Amino acid sequence: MTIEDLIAELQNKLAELRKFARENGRDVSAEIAELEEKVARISWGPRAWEQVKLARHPSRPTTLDYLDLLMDDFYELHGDRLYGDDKAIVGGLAKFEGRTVAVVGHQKGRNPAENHACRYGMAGPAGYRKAARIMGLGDRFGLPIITFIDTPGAYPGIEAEERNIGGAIADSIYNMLRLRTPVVVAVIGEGGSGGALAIGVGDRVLMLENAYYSVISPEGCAAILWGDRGRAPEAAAALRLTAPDLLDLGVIDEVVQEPAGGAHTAPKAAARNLREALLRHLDELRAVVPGELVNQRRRRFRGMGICEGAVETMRLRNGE
Amino acid sequence: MTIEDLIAELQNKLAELRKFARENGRDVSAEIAELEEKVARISWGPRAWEQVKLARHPSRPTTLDYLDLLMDDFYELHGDRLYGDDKAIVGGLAKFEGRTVAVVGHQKGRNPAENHACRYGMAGPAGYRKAARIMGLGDRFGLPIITFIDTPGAYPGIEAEERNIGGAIADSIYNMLRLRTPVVVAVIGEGGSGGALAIGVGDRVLMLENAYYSVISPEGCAAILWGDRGRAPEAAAALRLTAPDLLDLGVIDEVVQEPAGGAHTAPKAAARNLREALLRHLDELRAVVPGELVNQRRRRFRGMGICEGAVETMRLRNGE
Amino acid sequence: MKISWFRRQQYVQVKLDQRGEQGALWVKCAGCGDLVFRERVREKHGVCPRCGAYFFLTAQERISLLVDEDSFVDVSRPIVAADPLGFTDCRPYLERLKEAQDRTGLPNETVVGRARMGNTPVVLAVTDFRFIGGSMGSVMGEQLSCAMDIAAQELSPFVLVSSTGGARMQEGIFSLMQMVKTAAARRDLERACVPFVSVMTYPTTGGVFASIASLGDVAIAEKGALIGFAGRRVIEQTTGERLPSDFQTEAFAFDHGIVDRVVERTKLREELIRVLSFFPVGRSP
Amino acid sequence: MKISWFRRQQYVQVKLDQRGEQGALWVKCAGCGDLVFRERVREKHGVCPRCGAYFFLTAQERISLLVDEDSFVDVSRPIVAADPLGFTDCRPYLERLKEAQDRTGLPNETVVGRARMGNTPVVLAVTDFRFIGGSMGSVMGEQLSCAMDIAAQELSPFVLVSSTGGARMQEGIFSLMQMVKTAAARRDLERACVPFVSVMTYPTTGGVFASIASLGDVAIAEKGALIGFAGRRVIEQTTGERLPSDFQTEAFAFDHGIVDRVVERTKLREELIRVLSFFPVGRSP
Ligand SMILES: [Zn+2]
Ligand SMILES: [Zn+2]
Repeated sequence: MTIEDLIAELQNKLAELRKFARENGRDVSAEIAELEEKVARISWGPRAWEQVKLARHPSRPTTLDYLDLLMDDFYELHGDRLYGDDKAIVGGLAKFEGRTVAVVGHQKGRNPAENHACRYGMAGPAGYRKAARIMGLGDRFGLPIITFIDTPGAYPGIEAEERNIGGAIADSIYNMLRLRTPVVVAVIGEGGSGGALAIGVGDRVLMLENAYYSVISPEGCAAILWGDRGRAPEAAAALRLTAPDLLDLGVIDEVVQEPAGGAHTAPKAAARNLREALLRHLDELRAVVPGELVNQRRRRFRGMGICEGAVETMRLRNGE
Repeated sequence: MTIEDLIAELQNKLAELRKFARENGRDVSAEIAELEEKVARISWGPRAWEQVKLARHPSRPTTLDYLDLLMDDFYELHGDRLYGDDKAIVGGLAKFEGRTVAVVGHQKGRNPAENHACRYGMAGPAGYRKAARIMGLGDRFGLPIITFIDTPGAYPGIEAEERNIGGAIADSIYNMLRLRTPVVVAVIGEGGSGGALAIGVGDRVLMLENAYYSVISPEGCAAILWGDRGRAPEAAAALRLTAPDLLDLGVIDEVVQEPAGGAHTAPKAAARNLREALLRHLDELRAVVPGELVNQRRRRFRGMGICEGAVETMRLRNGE
Repeated sequence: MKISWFRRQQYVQVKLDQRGEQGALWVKCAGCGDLVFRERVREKHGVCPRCGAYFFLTAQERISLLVDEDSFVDVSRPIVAADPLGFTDCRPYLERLKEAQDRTGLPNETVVGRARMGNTPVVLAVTDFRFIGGSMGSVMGEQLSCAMDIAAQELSPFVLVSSTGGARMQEGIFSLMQMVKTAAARRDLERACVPFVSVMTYPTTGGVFASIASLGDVAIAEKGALIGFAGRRVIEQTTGERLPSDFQTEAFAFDHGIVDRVVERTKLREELIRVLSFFPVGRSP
Repeated sequence: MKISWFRRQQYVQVKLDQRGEQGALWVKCAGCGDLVFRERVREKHGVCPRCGAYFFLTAQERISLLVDEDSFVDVSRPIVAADPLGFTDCRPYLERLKEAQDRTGLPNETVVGRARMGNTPVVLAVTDFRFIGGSMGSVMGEQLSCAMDIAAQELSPFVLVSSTGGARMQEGIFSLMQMVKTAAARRDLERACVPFVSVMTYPTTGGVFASIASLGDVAIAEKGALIGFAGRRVIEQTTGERLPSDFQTEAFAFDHGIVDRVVERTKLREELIRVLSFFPVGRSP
């Protein structure tokens, strides 16, 4: 039975219950409420899952597509100066609304050959070290930094572990906490786990409407917790990984609208919305002095987390 | 004919010439002066070459030997956090005369198995990146830094080039110019080229009496300029690579005496002399404020070089 | 700043539950396959008296392995995991939490406290793998961050002993964000010029490895540790690569420059005392 | 500070000696083996009109390839190499120097000047391989350092085009020390927030590669460049390894993350104009 079938069945049951109550004058409101909540919970699964599928749509605009659409010029820089150049992360200098910015983003590729070369945006240590280098360059020259997140996660491979992918992600996070220029992050597609977060430490974090951002892929979560990768839709719903969810949870700052049907149906419209949002946030951040930017960014992330207190419930935000 | 034979022959010729002059009352002072200069030049070859051979003596104390003799405790740190741990460079924290210092040095190994594992002190990128990491650690905690130079040069290999050995050396030099704590360098054996200099950017540079320090190995120089590696003794003399030479040229600050016969004949005596010199220089440097240390170090090396001016002869030292 | 929390002190709240899995007199060693007397294993700090294999240590056992006797003062904040997503898979997250609390006797997976090691005051944080895989959610992030704040404020070295599978996925995005939160606290530690020694044990993986555990001034791997980012199965499935036999072992981490040193469990205390002796705590350069 | 030198300006002192090796009407291309008309090669900035192979460029040719017409003002310091060691191998160093000066018409291997590229003021430094292999001695160190000082002071981007075999071994230890000297000057450039673009051509090796050439904000390899630290022969002799066919080529450097971009000679000028357009010169962050 598919989830759609299950929902249909539950809704039939609801209708019957209501009819029964009407015809027999019995109070079944408790039963009805319970069923309605169940329907809501289950039907959120497909909706979240739809978002995940949209976020992964093969025609969805990539970082390079947005750079084409948003930037007047993009000068790509390559290499980590240590061992290699990882095509799963692109970066360089770009001209955005008349100003130079440093940009870094995951790149999935725009056709099968590119997908393969880019490993579908799954970056390794060389990618994150290139990213840190480019952000460092931006920082030295006082350039605002824009990052684009679009990865299923860091590449899981032997070589990645040999080259200390864990340390590379940690260093990239640590590096971003040190940057003295404004950093705006845009989650444009998949925001997969530590591999996404490694370039996600921003003063502002924006998300496209159909992007997702999660600690683990729905499939991975379903495999571990449900013992069945097929339960990914339910995991997707449970993880609250959609843009509206994350706005609600206070982890992102803004949801950038996409054209109906998703960004791939009208990339220019999506880019237009993104441009407006980036510009607005960069303008706001320009007013903040560098030292204060670093403090605010540190406090922002110091404040993230929700615990239950023995004495009180704490909702930790904005550095307490 | 060996150089020794040549010198003997020239000295015979000199004696004959003097006898001839005495017996015949002729003025041959010009010829004699020329011959004497030639003897001096040629006999410096074996002397410089003896130094090089002493610097390479298989029993010569290594960095770890000096750490054993000089430090109350040495806590070795490993790894570049990027890919590997290069045994040709050792480093860590050590206790020197009651204070913690950060130490880094080339390590040649003390027996054939170690020699092999250490590649005779020929470090690769992982070694220089470990060195930079350890010096950075020392800098963060305000610890003085002592480096020990003892390498024929950076390791020439495919993997070293793949991992950007050139960039690693450049970065190490650049990193040392940034350190805000006192840096004392001791050339204890071979000071071979860029691979030596990479950890040689100090506020003070000391050299053991029989160490050498050169832009290129005598053999390499002889091969290129004389077309014959066998002319290494002459190249050694021409390069002026001995400790007294370099003191004379103003490139090092002090020659540390070795026991007669060389450091390997009495390592403890050598270490005693080195300890005294290190301590004295560190004491002097402790008085300098961090920012001023950086400036002085930068000026020291900015001032190195001797050119011929179109208008004047400049001897550039100490920042002009 | 909730300074008040920092002042709160109480003696070890870590209680070792004697029932359940901890109850049996004998325990089977995964190393030699023998049944060994549990009390003997405990005396030897979780090292098999027959073959030397390591058992998991509870947070309490780990602490008593490392600190000067009776020197540990628990300064963990009085917080427990919330369920910010209302997460339910086969079981509700809150139920799993309750079960973990009952089984371990711990309010959560992280224990932090002031202690002494060879008479040096330190702030020590330990994670307990039995508690939902020692995974990092908001509580761990907060406990570690507060521990680093105390260390920074009191100029005491910070020692973190990790035993964790990574992220607490039931807390979703909040779990992920703890990677940045702990890194941000570590930044304050750096600014205060206070040393941080990261000890990685079996296992130190996923999001904890890719954040705070990798940011130590010195990184020490316990012998037998598992250290890495991605899981073996994920790597095999994604790449079809055959993993080398030493993959993600402590030797692998050492050979690849990821940790400074590998230390046997029984020598870990002496190692920490030794490394801490080198740092001139609180000296601002 | 010898500010006076910085003010000294004179028009290009680079003279192209028409005699000797530069004299012949025809020149043999190493790429296609054909004899090609030298003037045609020169017009095409040293690119073979038959096969596209690159000829060595003189410093003057390199400059005229890159800068806006008539914009180059030589600000090289009036210094020539000394012989601080009294170095003699088969020939005295001073004799080699004299020969190189006569053959190239250059006082030394380094030419630095103010110029414009796409109307952007820059400080440009170029090394000439014909002059004792473009090797770095005290003169190159001083010229490059002074060039960086001017760039820092005038907030003009610094562009270095290297063509060098490495150290000037006849100057011994002084040659080695130029690696630090140039890095020290580069530090001042960084502090002034002035961009530095390093262009590596055939060859950029040895001590120059292992110092200033590797310290650019952006690193560009000319197509056909040779980039590396150790010489091929030394590597083969030391290790017995067989070198891959692309070893130390510009593609090798790119694949191993050593340079940002690879650019054809004819597009180098446009490339530099483009990259410089991104830097907000002199803005102090
Ligand atoms: Zn056993
Ligand atoms: Zn041709």
